Amino acid sequence: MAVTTMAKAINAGLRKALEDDPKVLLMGEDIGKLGGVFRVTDGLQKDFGEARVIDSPLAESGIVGTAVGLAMRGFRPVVEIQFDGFVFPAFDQIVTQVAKHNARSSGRTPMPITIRIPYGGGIGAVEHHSESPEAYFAHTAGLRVISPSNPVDAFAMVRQAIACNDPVVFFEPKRRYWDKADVDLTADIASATSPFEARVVRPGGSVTVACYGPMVRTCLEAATVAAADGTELEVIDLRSLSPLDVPTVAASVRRTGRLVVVHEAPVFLGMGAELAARITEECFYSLEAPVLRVGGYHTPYPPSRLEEDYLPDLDRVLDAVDRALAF
Amino acid sequence: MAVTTMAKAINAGLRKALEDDPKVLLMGEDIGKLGGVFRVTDGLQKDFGEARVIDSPLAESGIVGTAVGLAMRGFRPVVEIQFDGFVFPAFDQIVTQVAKHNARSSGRTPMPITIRIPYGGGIGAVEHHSESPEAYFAHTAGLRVISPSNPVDAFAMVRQAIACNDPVVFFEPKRRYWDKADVDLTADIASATSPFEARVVRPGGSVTVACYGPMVRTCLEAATVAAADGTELEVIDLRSLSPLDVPTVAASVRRTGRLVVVHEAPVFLGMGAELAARITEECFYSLEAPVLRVGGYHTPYPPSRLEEDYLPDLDRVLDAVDRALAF
Amino acid sequence: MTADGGPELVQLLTPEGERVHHPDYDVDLTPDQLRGLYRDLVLVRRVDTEATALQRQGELGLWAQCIGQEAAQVGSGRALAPGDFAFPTYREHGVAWARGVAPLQLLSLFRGVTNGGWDPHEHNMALYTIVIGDQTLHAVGYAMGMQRDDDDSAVICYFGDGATSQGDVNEAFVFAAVYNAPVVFFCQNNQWAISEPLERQTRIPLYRRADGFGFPGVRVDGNDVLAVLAVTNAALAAAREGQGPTLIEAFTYRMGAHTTSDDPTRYRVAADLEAWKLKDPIERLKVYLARSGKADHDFFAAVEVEAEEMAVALRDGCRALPDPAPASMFDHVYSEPHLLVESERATFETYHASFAPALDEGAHGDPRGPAASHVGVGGGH
Amino acid sequence: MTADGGPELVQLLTPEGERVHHPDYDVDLTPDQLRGLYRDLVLVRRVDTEATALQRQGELGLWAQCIGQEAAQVGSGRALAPGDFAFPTYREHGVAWARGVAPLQLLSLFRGVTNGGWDPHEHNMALYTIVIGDQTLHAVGYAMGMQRDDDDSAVICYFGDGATSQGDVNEAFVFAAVYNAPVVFFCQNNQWAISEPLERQTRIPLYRRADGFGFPGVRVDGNDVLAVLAVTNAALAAAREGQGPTLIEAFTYRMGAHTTSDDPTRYRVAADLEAWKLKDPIERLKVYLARSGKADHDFFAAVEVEAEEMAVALRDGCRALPDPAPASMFDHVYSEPHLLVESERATFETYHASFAPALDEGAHGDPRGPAASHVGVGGGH
Ligand SMILES: Cc1ncc(C[n+]2csc(CCOP(=O)(O)OP(=O)(O)O)c2C)c(N)n1
Ligand SMILES: Cc1ncc(C[n+]2csc(CCOP(=O)(O)OP(=O)(O)O)c2C)c(N)n1
Ligand SMILES: [Mg+2]
Ligand SMILES: [Mg+2]
Repeated sequence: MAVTTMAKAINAGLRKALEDDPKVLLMGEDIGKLGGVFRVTDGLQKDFGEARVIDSPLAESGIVGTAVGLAMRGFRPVVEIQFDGFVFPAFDQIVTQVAKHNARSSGRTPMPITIRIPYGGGIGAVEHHSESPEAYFAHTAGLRVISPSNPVDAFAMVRQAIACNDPVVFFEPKRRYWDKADVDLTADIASATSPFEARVVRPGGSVTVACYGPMVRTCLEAATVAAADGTELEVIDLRSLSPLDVPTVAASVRRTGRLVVVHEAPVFLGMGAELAARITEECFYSLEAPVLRVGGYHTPYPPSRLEEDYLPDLDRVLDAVDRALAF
Repeated sequence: MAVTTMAKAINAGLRKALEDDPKVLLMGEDIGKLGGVFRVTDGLQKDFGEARVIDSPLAESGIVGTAVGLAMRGFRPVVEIQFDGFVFPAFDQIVTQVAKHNARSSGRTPMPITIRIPYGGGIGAVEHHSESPEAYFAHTAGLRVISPSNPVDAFAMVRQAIACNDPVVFFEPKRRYWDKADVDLTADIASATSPFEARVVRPGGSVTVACYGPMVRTCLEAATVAAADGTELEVIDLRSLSPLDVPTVAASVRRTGRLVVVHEAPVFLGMGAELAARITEECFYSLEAPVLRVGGYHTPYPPSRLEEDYLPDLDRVLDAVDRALAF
Repeated sequence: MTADGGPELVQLLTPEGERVHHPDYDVDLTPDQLRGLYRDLVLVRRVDTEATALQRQGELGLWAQCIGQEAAQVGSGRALAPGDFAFPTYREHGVAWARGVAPLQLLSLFRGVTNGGWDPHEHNMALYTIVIGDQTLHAVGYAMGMQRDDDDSAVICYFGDGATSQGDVNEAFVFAAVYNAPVVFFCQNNQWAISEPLERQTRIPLYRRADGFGFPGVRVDGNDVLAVLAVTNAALAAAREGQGPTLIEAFTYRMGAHTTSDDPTRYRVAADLEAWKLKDPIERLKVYLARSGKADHDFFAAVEVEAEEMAVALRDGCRALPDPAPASMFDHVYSEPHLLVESERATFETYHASFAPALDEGAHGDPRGPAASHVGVGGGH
Repeated sequence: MTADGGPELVQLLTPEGERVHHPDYDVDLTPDQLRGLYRDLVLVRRVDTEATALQRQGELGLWAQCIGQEAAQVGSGRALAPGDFAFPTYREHGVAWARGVAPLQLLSLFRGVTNGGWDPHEHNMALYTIVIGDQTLHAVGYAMGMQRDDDDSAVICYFGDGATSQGDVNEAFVFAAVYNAPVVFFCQNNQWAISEPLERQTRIPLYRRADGFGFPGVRVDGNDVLAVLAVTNAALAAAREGQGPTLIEAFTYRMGAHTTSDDPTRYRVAADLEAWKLKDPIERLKVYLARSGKADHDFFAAVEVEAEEMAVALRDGCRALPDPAPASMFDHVYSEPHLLVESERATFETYHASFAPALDEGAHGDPRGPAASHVGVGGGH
């Protein structure tokens, strides 16, 4: 056990993946000597060489597109997109090729590609550095989409993503990179929970709160505050957005009768929409209130001086909980 | 009044827009001499010249990106994407620039760009020619997304899209291009319904069915069949996906108590998810059944010999209606 | 831009079938090999015309013709070693032929029974790529993989003149140059991207695009199978020897429509087609073989017979291609189980089962079938 | 690639301040104009150092330094006519200066009070573009608009060496060449894209990229304001005269970090920085002005004073920049009313109003403020 930040936990996970499988490659902008703008790949090029930790030309489509070819050749590329807002030049390759190759080839050319994307706001950055584009990817058949919320999960999930034979878009909550936890850096992924399952991170009987990535900590804080008021929130860390672990959420909602979904991404057509639709269908007679959603607004991510007004926070979560209870 | 196909109605609409405003330009691949692969721009280059009806290099990002510059210069570019599956190379320009310019510039450089995309399946095409990517765009703040279902609307809506000062993604249901209707080709857009409002196209009291684009005809056919069985469907043509006209749907659902949403796009994070979430929130106490969704599966669009199994049809709509009524 | 390809055009066989020489490029082929190339060209054309006919008969949804481009495809395809790997567009029927992909596998895609068709690993040829330019980056990535495997094979990557405008293609040039990847970029410049002439994509000859990225570019007569073979051989050899990428521009003309959905009379002039018929890649090789005594009437007749038999088999095979099982669309979305896909598959199967016994005798139900019947048997309405 | 830019480098003023001549390029400036350029350079550098300091003090979230690149920016920016239009990246502070954009407007972006900052139409300069390469297509489109307006102005488009790898930039080259658009592509090659050296983007000098697209490319000493002015003048003139695009590669070096978030010691060697300090764009002009008697001590001192005063004003202005009203984020998402945005705005305002009186005295509530208070006042729990 070592007290480790999420950034370092991912770094350790990448290192293990590189050690365990010679077919694993890292690709991206500034991931070599610089170790990535968040230092997540720090030291890896030094130890694994330029052929395996590849500083790419400044072209996201090129990075993902060449990763497709490398995957066809039997490699397991792990691609870093420097910031959320820079994934769009690669969107065609991701949606048209990465996502569809396995189906097109009837399983003959699977795409074991991991696309790491630091995402979300709260770090006071300029435009395009604080977005939450996960819904675009979760809507796309053929991709898996996961997001850790803490260092322990991050260490396991990044390796599980790399080990998965399907493409995985791995969203790293950048404002939690510096969160610390005790991580067992010798832990095997064989014994870890599947990354495609949600986890109840705090049990409670009043209202279910489903969230993921950066919002898990916010929701846990909200739960502490609510508990002081006698409201017991059951907080579920979804962890996976595609597949979405509806059964775990449904089981909880059948007990609580109320669900609030929280994410930074815009509410309109965000993950909360899908979860609301599905839970309502599956738990229609258990629901005592409509599923309520807390998230970003239907605006571009605002200038950083306004981001605290944009991002869901403890108060907005509790406000939604109040509203759910008021039904 | 003239009996006109949807393709011809859009052609007539584009012609009028070119006539009415010298700032209107058409850009795209093969839109000149060929008149577009669906002949929607037939004859326009001949009549308006190569400077206004522009055959572009084969590069979608280039087309949309240069349209941004033209819009900054005061033009109103109307861009054609040849098929749904080819919009992704332009995704970055659309999401990062077209959608955000107005906000970034505090309204100083609006983006009156219309992006025409023939979409949807049912025409027996090869891969990438039958997709329904509308949710990606509707999720994106700054874009408006509309889709006509019939020639009359198509004629008005394409001109309204061009006249709108915001960017509009205009989804043309390609398998309905050959549907015919009486269109008044002298009609003014001033008198037309706002393209951002839904329309009840068939009133009924049993179940509300919300749909758009190619599915409107399917749902109307289903309504005819259902009526013979004594079930009165209220069919709503959403027409606009961003904004989504929730009030019109909610008003209907408050009467019927039941809603089925139908689209070709995959159900997971499709428009139905958002509509289900919102209607459930707004009409919680009116709903006698959960909102049910009929749509594409979470698979790439299948080879054309399977598309009839993939696409929602009359039977699947009626099956959902039955299930809604069974609650 | 000159209609004849200009002075820089590498040619070893003139349109009249005369064998000429070039200071930099040559091939030395046995009569057997030359006859083999002729046979390739004829059979590939026969696949093309048969498939076109099958589309007209409604057996295929679409067909992308390659007529006129056979020499570019066969010449480059035959230059490949077994360990090399080819990345095609949607029109490389001649390359597929050279890689041993059965023509029926090509047809299965255009019939709409699959979005793929063959095993890329079996033939060392990727599946057809329909989105213009996407495959060029895959090709470079695959070549980067060869470098990492210390495999001195090479990759060949096909694309059209129109494709050169796509960002991805230019990024492929950047990556290939920067990593010195063993890849040959093979551009078939048939001078049209559907209805758009070359001037809509470039104002200089396309082979010169390579200058901007720091690797060699060469323009070859794409209707001259010998010159294409020679130039491709040289580029592949350079790639294998660690000299990195080459761009080959094969100057050619597609004598058919863009696809069977297209109507080229709206944009091309008939005279062009007539002029290019005189440069037919098959005819010139035939003349050369005949004049030089390397093939006789019997040989040509035998190839015709073989082509005809192949066409018959292809036609029958195409008609017999079964539709896939409907639920197969869920099969390979992921390679490991995915909750949503599994639940949708289950719903789909239950739903289909509800129709099957009463109304649908076939193995795979046509869901349109029961539609009308809903009126008749529908219970709940 | 040579560290000194190679023999092809256009230079009119050596690092030592010696005025040299070039067969193709020249400028003929009055002493006044020369002094004006010097003043520009000094003030732009002062803006840069002041902004860097303000970032260190927590007044800005980030700053992208331009130190070392002032000559490239001022030289090209001053070549523009009022009717010309500039498309910058995020680092063209010197161009903004030349276009009359107030430095405080630049700072407002990096402070995070806006994602824009000025009126593009007022200054004929687009807003900063952060996503690498996107603006190059906008520039070409704008130039196409000028063609359609029969306006014989031109567009200048800035980007970095790293940007040349992006698909969009190469598509911009294609469109500009095909449409013969009046656009000057101005690439500041500072030899690094964050931590990646030029070899990760190209294996030949960047100005040669233009060869692949059929328009002229030229490499200029980016630290020589006179040469940059001369070369840009010529390219703009060509564009205005209907000769289409030119690619200018300004060979330079950014003496600061990539941004204030960056730590270049991880990837650059200190010796490089020292070598480039000797090529400082300001120093060489100062030497030239002094030696040639075109400026005296008083002039230099006055510029220093002006710079200092400007810096003080900038600092004060920056600190006084108000945060925007929270609900302003809904203001310009669309230019016409949008149902969803209106309803979200209403919800937002109601929600914020619910906190305001009891807990939040400020004009714009800090939603974090009431969080803890929820424990205290929360009703429903
Ligand atoms: C990204 C993308 N945009 C548009 C299309 C539609 N399309 C199919 S083929 C074609 C023209 C291709 O021209 P070229 O590259 O010269 O190849 P050719 O068909 O002439 O062999 C176009 C525009 C596409 N397939 N992909
Ligand atoms: C599409 C995109 N990818 C990545 C980034 C992150 N990023 C910002 S600046 C930069 C390097 C740019 O290098 P260059 O073009 O040489 O310009 P310079 O910063 O050196 O002036 C990168 C990778 C970005 N802004 N946009
Ligand atoms: Mg072509
Ligand atoms: Mg740079």
